[in-house]
Amino acid sequence: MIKVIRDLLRFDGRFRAGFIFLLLILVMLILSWFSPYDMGKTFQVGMDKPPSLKYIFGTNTRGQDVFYWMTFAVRNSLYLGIVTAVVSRVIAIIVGLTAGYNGGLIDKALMSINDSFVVIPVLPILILVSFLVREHMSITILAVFLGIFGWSWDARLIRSQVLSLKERSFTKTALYSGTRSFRITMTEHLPFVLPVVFATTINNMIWSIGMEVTLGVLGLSSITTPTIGSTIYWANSHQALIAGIWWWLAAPIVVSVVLFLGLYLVFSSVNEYIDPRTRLRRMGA
Amino acid sequence: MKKFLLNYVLPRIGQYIMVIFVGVTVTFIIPRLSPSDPVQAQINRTMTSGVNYTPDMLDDFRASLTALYGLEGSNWEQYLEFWGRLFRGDLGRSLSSFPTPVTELIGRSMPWTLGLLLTATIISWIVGNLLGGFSSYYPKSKLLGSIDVISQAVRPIPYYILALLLVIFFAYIWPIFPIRGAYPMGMRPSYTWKFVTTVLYHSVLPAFSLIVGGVGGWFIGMKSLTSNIISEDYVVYAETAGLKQNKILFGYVIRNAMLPQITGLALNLGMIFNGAMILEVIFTYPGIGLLAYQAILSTDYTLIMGITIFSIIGVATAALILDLVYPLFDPRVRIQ
Amino acid sequence: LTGCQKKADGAAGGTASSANVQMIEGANVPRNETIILENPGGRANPPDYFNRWNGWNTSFMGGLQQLGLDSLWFIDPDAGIDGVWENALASEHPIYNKDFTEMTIKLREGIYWSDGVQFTADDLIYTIEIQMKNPGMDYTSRFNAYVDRIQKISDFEVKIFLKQPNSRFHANFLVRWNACFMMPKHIFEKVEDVTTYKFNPPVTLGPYTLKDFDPQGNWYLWEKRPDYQRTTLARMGDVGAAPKYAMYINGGTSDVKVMSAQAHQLDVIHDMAVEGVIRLTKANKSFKTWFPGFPWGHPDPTLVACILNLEKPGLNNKDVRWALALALDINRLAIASYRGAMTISPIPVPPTGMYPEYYHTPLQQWLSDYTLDLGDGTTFKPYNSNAAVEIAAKARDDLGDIVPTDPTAIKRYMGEGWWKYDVNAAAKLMQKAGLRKNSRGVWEFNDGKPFKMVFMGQTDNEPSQNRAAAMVVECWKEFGIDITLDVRSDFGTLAGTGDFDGEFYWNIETWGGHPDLSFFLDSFHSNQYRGIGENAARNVSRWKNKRMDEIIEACQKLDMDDPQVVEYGKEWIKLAVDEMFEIAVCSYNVFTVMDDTYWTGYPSIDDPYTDPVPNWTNSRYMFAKLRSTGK
Amino acid sequence: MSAHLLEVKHASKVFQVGGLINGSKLVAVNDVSFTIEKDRPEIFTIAGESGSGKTTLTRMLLRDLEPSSGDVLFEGKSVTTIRKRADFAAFMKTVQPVFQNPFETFNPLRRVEEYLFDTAVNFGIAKDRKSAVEVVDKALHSVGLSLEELSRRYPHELSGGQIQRISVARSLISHPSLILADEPVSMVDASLRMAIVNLFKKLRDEEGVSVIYITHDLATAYYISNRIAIMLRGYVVEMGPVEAVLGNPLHPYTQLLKESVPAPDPVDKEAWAKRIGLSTQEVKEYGQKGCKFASRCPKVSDKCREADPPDVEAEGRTVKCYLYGSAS
Amino acid sequence: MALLQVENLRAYYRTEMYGVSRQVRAVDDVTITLEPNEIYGVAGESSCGKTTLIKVLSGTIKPPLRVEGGSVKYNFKYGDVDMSTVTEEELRKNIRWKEISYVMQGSMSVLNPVRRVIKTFEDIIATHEGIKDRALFRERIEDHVKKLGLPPDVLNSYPHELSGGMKQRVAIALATVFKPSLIIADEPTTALDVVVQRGVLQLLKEIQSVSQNTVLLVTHDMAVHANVANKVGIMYAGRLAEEGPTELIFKRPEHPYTQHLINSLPVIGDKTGKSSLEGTPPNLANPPEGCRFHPRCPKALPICRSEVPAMKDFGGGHRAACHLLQGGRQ
Ligand SMILES: Nc1ncnc2c1ncn2[C@@H]1O[C@H](COP(=O)(O)OP(=O)(O)OP(=O)(O)O)[C@@H](O)[C@H]1O
Ligand SMILES: Nc1ncnc2c1ncn2[C@@H]1O[C@H](COP(=O)(O)OP(=O)(O)OP(=O)(O)O)[C@@H](O)[C@H]1O
Ligand SMILES: [Mg+2]
Ligand SMILES: [Mg+2]
Repeated sequence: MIKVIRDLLRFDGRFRAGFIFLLLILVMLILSWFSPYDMGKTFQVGMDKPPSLKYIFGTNTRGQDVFYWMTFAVRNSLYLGIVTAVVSRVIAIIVGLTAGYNGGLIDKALMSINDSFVVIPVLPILILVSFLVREHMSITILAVFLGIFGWSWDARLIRSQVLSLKERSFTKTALYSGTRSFRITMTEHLPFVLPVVFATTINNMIWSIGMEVTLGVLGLSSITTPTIGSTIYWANSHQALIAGIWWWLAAPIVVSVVLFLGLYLVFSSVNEYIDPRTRLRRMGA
Repeated sequence: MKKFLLNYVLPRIGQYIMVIFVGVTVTFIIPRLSPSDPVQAQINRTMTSGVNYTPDMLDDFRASLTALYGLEGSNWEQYLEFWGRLFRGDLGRSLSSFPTPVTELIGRSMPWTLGLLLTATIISWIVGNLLGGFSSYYPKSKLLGSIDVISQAVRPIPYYILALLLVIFFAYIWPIFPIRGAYPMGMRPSYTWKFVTTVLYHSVLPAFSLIVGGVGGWFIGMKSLTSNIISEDYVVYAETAGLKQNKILFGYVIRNAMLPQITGLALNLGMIFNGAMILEVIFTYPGIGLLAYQAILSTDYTLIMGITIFSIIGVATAALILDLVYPLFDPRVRIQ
Repeated sequence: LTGCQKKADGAAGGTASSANVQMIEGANVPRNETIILENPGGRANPPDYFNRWNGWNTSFMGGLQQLGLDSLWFIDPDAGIDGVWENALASEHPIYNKDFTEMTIKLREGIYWSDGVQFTADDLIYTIEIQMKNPGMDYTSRFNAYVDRIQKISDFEVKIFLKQPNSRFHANFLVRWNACFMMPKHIFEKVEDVTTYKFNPPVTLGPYTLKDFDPQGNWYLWEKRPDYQRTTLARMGDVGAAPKYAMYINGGTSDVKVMSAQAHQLDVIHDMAVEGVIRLTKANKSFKTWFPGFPWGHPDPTLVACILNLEKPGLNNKDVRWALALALDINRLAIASYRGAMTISPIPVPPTGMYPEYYHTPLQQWLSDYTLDLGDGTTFKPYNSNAAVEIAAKARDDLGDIVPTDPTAIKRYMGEGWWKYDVNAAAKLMQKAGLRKNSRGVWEFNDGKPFKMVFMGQTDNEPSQNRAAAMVVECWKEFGIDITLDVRSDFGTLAGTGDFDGEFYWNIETWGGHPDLSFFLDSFHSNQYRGIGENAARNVSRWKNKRMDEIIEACQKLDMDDPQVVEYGKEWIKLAVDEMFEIAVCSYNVFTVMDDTYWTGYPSIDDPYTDPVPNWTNSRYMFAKLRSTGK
Repeated sequence: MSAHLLEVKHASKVFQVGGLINGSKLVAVNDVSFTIEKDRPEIFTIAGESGSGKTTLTRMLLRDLEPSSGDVLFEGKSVTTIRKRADFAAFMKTVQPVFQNPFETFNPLRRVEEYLFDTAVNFGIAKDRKSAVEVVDKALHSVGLSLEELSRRYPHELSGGQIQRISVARSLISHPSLILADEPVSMVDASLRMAIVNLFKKLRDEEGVSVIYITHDLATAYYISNRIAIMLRGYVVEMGPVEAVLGNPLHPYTQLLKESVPAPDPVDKEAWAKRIGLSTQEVKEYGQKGCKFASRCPKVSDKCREADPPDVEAEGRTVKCYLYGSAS
Repeated sequence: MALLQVENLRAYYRTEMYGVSRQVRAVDDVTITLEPNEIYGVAGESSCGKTTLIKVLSGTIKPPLRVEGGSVKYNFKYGDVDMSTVTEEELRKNIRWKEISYVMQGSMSVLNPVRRVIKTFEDIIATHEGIKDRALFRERIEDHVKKLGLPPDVLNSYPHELSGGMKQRVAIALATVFKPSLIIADEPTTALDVVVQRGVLQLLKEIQSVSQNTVLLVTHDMAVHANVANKVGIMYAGRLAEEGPTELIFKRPEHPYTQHLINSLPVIGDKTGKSSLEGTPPNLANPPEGCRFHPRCPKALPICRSEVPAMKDFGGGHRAACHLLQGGRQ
């Protein structure tokens, strides 16, 4: 692991850039625990101060230090993205691998469920659900909900990969080595599927964070919790752009771009690194 | 042919029905779990429009609204009734715009959404796929390399901000496009050339925002798909045979990576129904998204449900049609 | 953003026609003969439904009620052109018999429908009777509850016999922001089902007729009637000089509204966050507001308050409610929600229109003397008569010189005093009420039961109010209340049935220009009390009080104009403050911005002839005063 | 217990092929029967043209595919009735495959030795990984390798010949009585081919393991096997001792096949260079009535086109042709 | 005049990934000459560099492959071409397919799976000549495939509808549409059964004898060379071990490796034990010093370990590189 990172840092400019980006985000994340301000409170600092050395991202109309607010926002949004990604990945992997490997009725049943999830539009359902859970709508609940709705497409991808993997000889070798099907999927197929899983993780995170933003813009997420969505909600409700407080909206842009560009650069170079094909090429097979 | 019907078409249609059944049922159940009751919502709406009621009058009002909305009877009865109406193509009446049928509201907004979003989605699909194909075919190109990074950088920008920035830049600071709407306030839709061009002009900015925001996703999908294909024998062979790069790129590389992207496109149509919300709100575009937004703000369940069901049926049908014509696209698709 | 606005002016404004007259693109009406107003209803759905008499109609704010319909009387939230209570279709105020069981209405002659048919008593009678007959219409239940029979005395005189005494029955025809409008009998009587009838195109009684509208519901274009002299507005001024056309449009998001206004494509913005107003008034002198500067907005005769559910444990105790009031920092609340541009009120009537004169000022002394027993043997005078001045000082920090320093100006614009922010006194009251702070610093009942609150704010077009709600939650959380903010669009629905703890909203509305409180007070009578689960109409706090019932009943026996009404009103206010059934905060400030570029003569605090808020029916009076700038 | 180790009884496999719309049936394996005796270990070669159903047949033997009709009995029990995992494990313990492409046999992302240990542990040959070392090493020794030189190696770090031998070693761990090797040498070089083929020979002679050897390389088939079956379009057209069948082929297809084997000697190229017609209608031929070779057969007669020829015993073998036996 | 002269060609794969650099010496110091109108067979074990050699000869050099030294010179009808200086454009326009065509290893998968076969023909012809008249074009292609004994309806098929042998023959048909001077066939018959292999090779041979061009045939199947090639080159680990007319190679193999190859070939009717060569082919990233065959050579001398043997000529075009050999006809 450390060797991989070292190699990539040394030899891959994209990875280096991405790594630095993620490091910045990590620093922000960590700073959130050392924030001098309580983000539940307003008017802690002067209003509408443009970015300066003292206030890197300026201050907002609510009298909050936008930088520190963003440290929390990143933390929460990232948490949302990661939980969603993990939940949906776990479901996608299990469903994809099971359906692909077992085939037959199991496959049919799982794919029907899968397809239902594919066609159900998430936003209206999410909004109805947010009416339902009311003040209990926390980031975790939202994340789990999005996770439950966000796996179907990836499961399909994984399944189609497994369908072809299962025809390859090494699967049969494993089978005739007496390996149980669960282990076959885990040890033989999972490594091939992981690059797909990784590649779609970013999509999934962008999607879930974007959903939260949409809910936030509509005011339906928990707006007292700092997230990228609630940042936009508050900036919007204070007409930040019109009022010329551009840094209030620039902050979430900068942070999301840095975060996702970092993830993209790192993931894509790690993916290249671990992708069986490149890995084989590198090892010279 | 008969085999094809029996082994492929019928099960696929069965699955289609199943999917719609599940989707519609979910859509029926969820609002009914909600604490907010549509009759109460309407009463509230009426009260805020300045009419003073006593609670007794409200009880009366309530009874008459319940009857009007068809909310009498047990949930089970309503559910059956709901299906009955659905089969007649009736999605009920909007609660906030009573007594207008939901289908009428959807029908009025749908052409706009379809026109704008379908076009923009298809354009961003085409552009994203082309760029993605190009970028894995010419991995050395600096230009494509930066497009790669830029497209990925734009992707996470919350759409709301992206669209707002575009409006501010291109309609306010440098006012070359209108600020909002699908056509100017005061103009009446008609089938004239002038109206059509006006509508096109008005759609440039929203479409552009969608395209800018949407290209990245297709780009990355295509890039990863084609990166497998460029090392396939038939591509190497075509190169060896001296085919022009364009020919190889389009006829060999992109063409073979197209299928999953086509499926993706079909499923993405769902976005047309819900992802458009922010867009239409910002641009005051008279489509389904704005309708849904209003439905949400006024807790108009029948309308929300109607839009959801419409979306489910729309996407499921798109996917069904696609699956049925799939064999025509790709000669390799077979059944076991 | 400044500096670029010049370019914006021409580009999107419209195209010049050959006669060098700016035409509104598409609409084909000259820009300088048209006033463009925001329809706060947004996109109308369905747009072609002009039957205002059904509860579900949502498209009436696109000019229909402002310009197309008319009723018997108007009451102005402000001073009015010709007094507060104006006779519109009626020629005199209502004439009641002694015991308020009969009401006689005399109608004005010479008023015509836009199709040339004269308005007569038949229309009035028809309007009442058809609604009584058709359940589900706006006034069905109210007319059925009171109207016994109607007697047509002449073509222009009607007598209504009531089932029970009601000194405020005329309120049904007294337009505050709307009322029961007259229906054209000659149109509706030909219709089979009046409840589903669209009334498209509407035959109007008001000064304008519908010229065109957007099938997508985004705009309505009204044209002045050539026979505007035959409408009630003609009396009020030179309607001939009024805009020939009025276009009500869906304004879009706040940002878009500001941008369109700067491009002079929108003459009257209904409301937005205060920042938009600051932006516009700074950018261009042509933008006018109700107050000439800070605090800009027009204070609606509506009171915004922290409404509490008195059925909930803890909240059913008046000491807790008082504690919550004292735990609110009005300074921060004002800055957070309106950047200080708030018109505060410690008492549950709005500090607007004529009300300060009737109630706020006379009660100052009483407020200052008001004393609370803190339960530990000490007492506390909660009133801070200097609150508005303090807020103004805070606002100056942020906004600078535009905030007045003169105490009289402040008093006129922002109200006077409010409750002290004193968490110690508040804590004592909590203890008095049987609560204690636990180890986490959170209030709980002495028996260990948690004291939790969910406080609702609203999502939709009122950002300022939600900003305030968030601040309320912040203050109370600081005080140690276990509270969460729940922002939702269906909060009203939940509050109606009592499924809530607290909300930041308005439930007290008054006539504005007239001191009579019956407009909201009647609904606080215990015979209208409803428990949790039932619809409580206006009294969502579910406050019951014997003395209050007596006051209400006494008022009902008085004529609306009887001076005694004000005295009862004061008594009620004292009772309400003592009980602190809800925490009154401020008036509902509507940040209406009016553009002087094409039209002038908008109402303002200096010429408060009507309410500028463009969705109010009263805003028709603007049309009697608006004049072209000649541009 | 039956004396037959393996008994294939009229096994057939039908596939649905072609486009969705105009698909057709394809009989990939058509009524194939043969047996392998328990106490007489042998190398049984299946050869024939590409696509004649050889792989399909082995897949049925491995229970990877279910026969459309007919049956495959292993030690007297039908393999299709194996349902329980334990039964399947017992079956796999005695029947093991060796695959064609050495680089596909093992997951490129896993170490090769893992498979050997897995096999040893899963089939209960060794209790755990530690005690499996000995078993694995022994198996590797029998193919001329050692655990030492293989440990921690990935497939791509080994040569094709090595992997193929490891693949054989893996199949030996569970002490099978039958090894199914589908073109085990087609991907390895001429010089390594002999090494693997010799290994099979050794297994049969020293360990008593029977091998079903599928190949296009008739020379090695002749070299090591006892019996051979020639397949054509799903049918076994000729089957018998390898010396008989290849030494003196009776079926016209076998004759063509033998004649087409290029002699590694540039002197007599004439026979090989004789122009032959190639079938162009592969898929269609599956559906055609009668003998599948009829369209190309130099000795074709009318009845060949009408009905399948019967299996005839002639000159110590079975041949599916009207030219021989009583049918002629 | 020779069609192709390759002198001391060295082509290496240089890879640099995450700090690990490797140099695979896939073609090392190879000198061969191809005459017009001959079939030159290249034999050798898997990964000894056969395909790499072909890549260089056909000018399809892509990183990580790099030509490190030596020269490749053609002498086409239309002019002389030095592959080290030729431009990509010229290659594409005048040489690819018009002068050199290529039947790739694993031609089974060279056809675009989503296009009908005719389309691939169309693509190639359109690139090099342009298609003016569609009907004429179709006629021409049909003619062409008919001549090769293929039914014209293969043109309307999708690749997956064709059998392996058929695809291989389509690949040959594709390679011969322009009657190029050199046809390079890389393992054209692997994975085919012997009957089909025979048919395919016969076809190739026939095309050669009709159009009198040169065929470079790569396969590790010695028996195929015996029957098809005029001249055979034996490669071992990136180097040419021996080269000569087919008869001589089979009758009198000089190099111990060639000897082993020829002797271990089984023959039908012969059941006597054949031995196999011990050891495995060397890793070209790190080839043995001296003669690359020495670790497996039964007759290795000490000198073999340190010195690269020189090519020795035995007359009649027969050459071999081995320290044991003296050169000249023994
Ligand atoms: N799963 C399948 N679905 C449809 N057809 C199949 C399937 N598997 C094999 N076939 C067809 O069955 C026929 C026999 O195939 P099989 O692989 O058994 O032949 P083979 O003798 O092993 O050929 P080769 O020598 O090329 O390996 C072929 O035409 C093949 O296309
Ligand atoms: N792209 C590449 N990068 C690095 N090394 C490579 C690459 N391609 C081939 N090689 C190495 O070059 C050597 C020669 O490969 P080449 O393909 O020329 O062999 P070959 O003789 O054609 O083998 P085969 O008979 O398997 O086709 C091999 O060791 C191979 O691993
Ligand atoms: Mg096979
Ligand atoms: Mg090769």
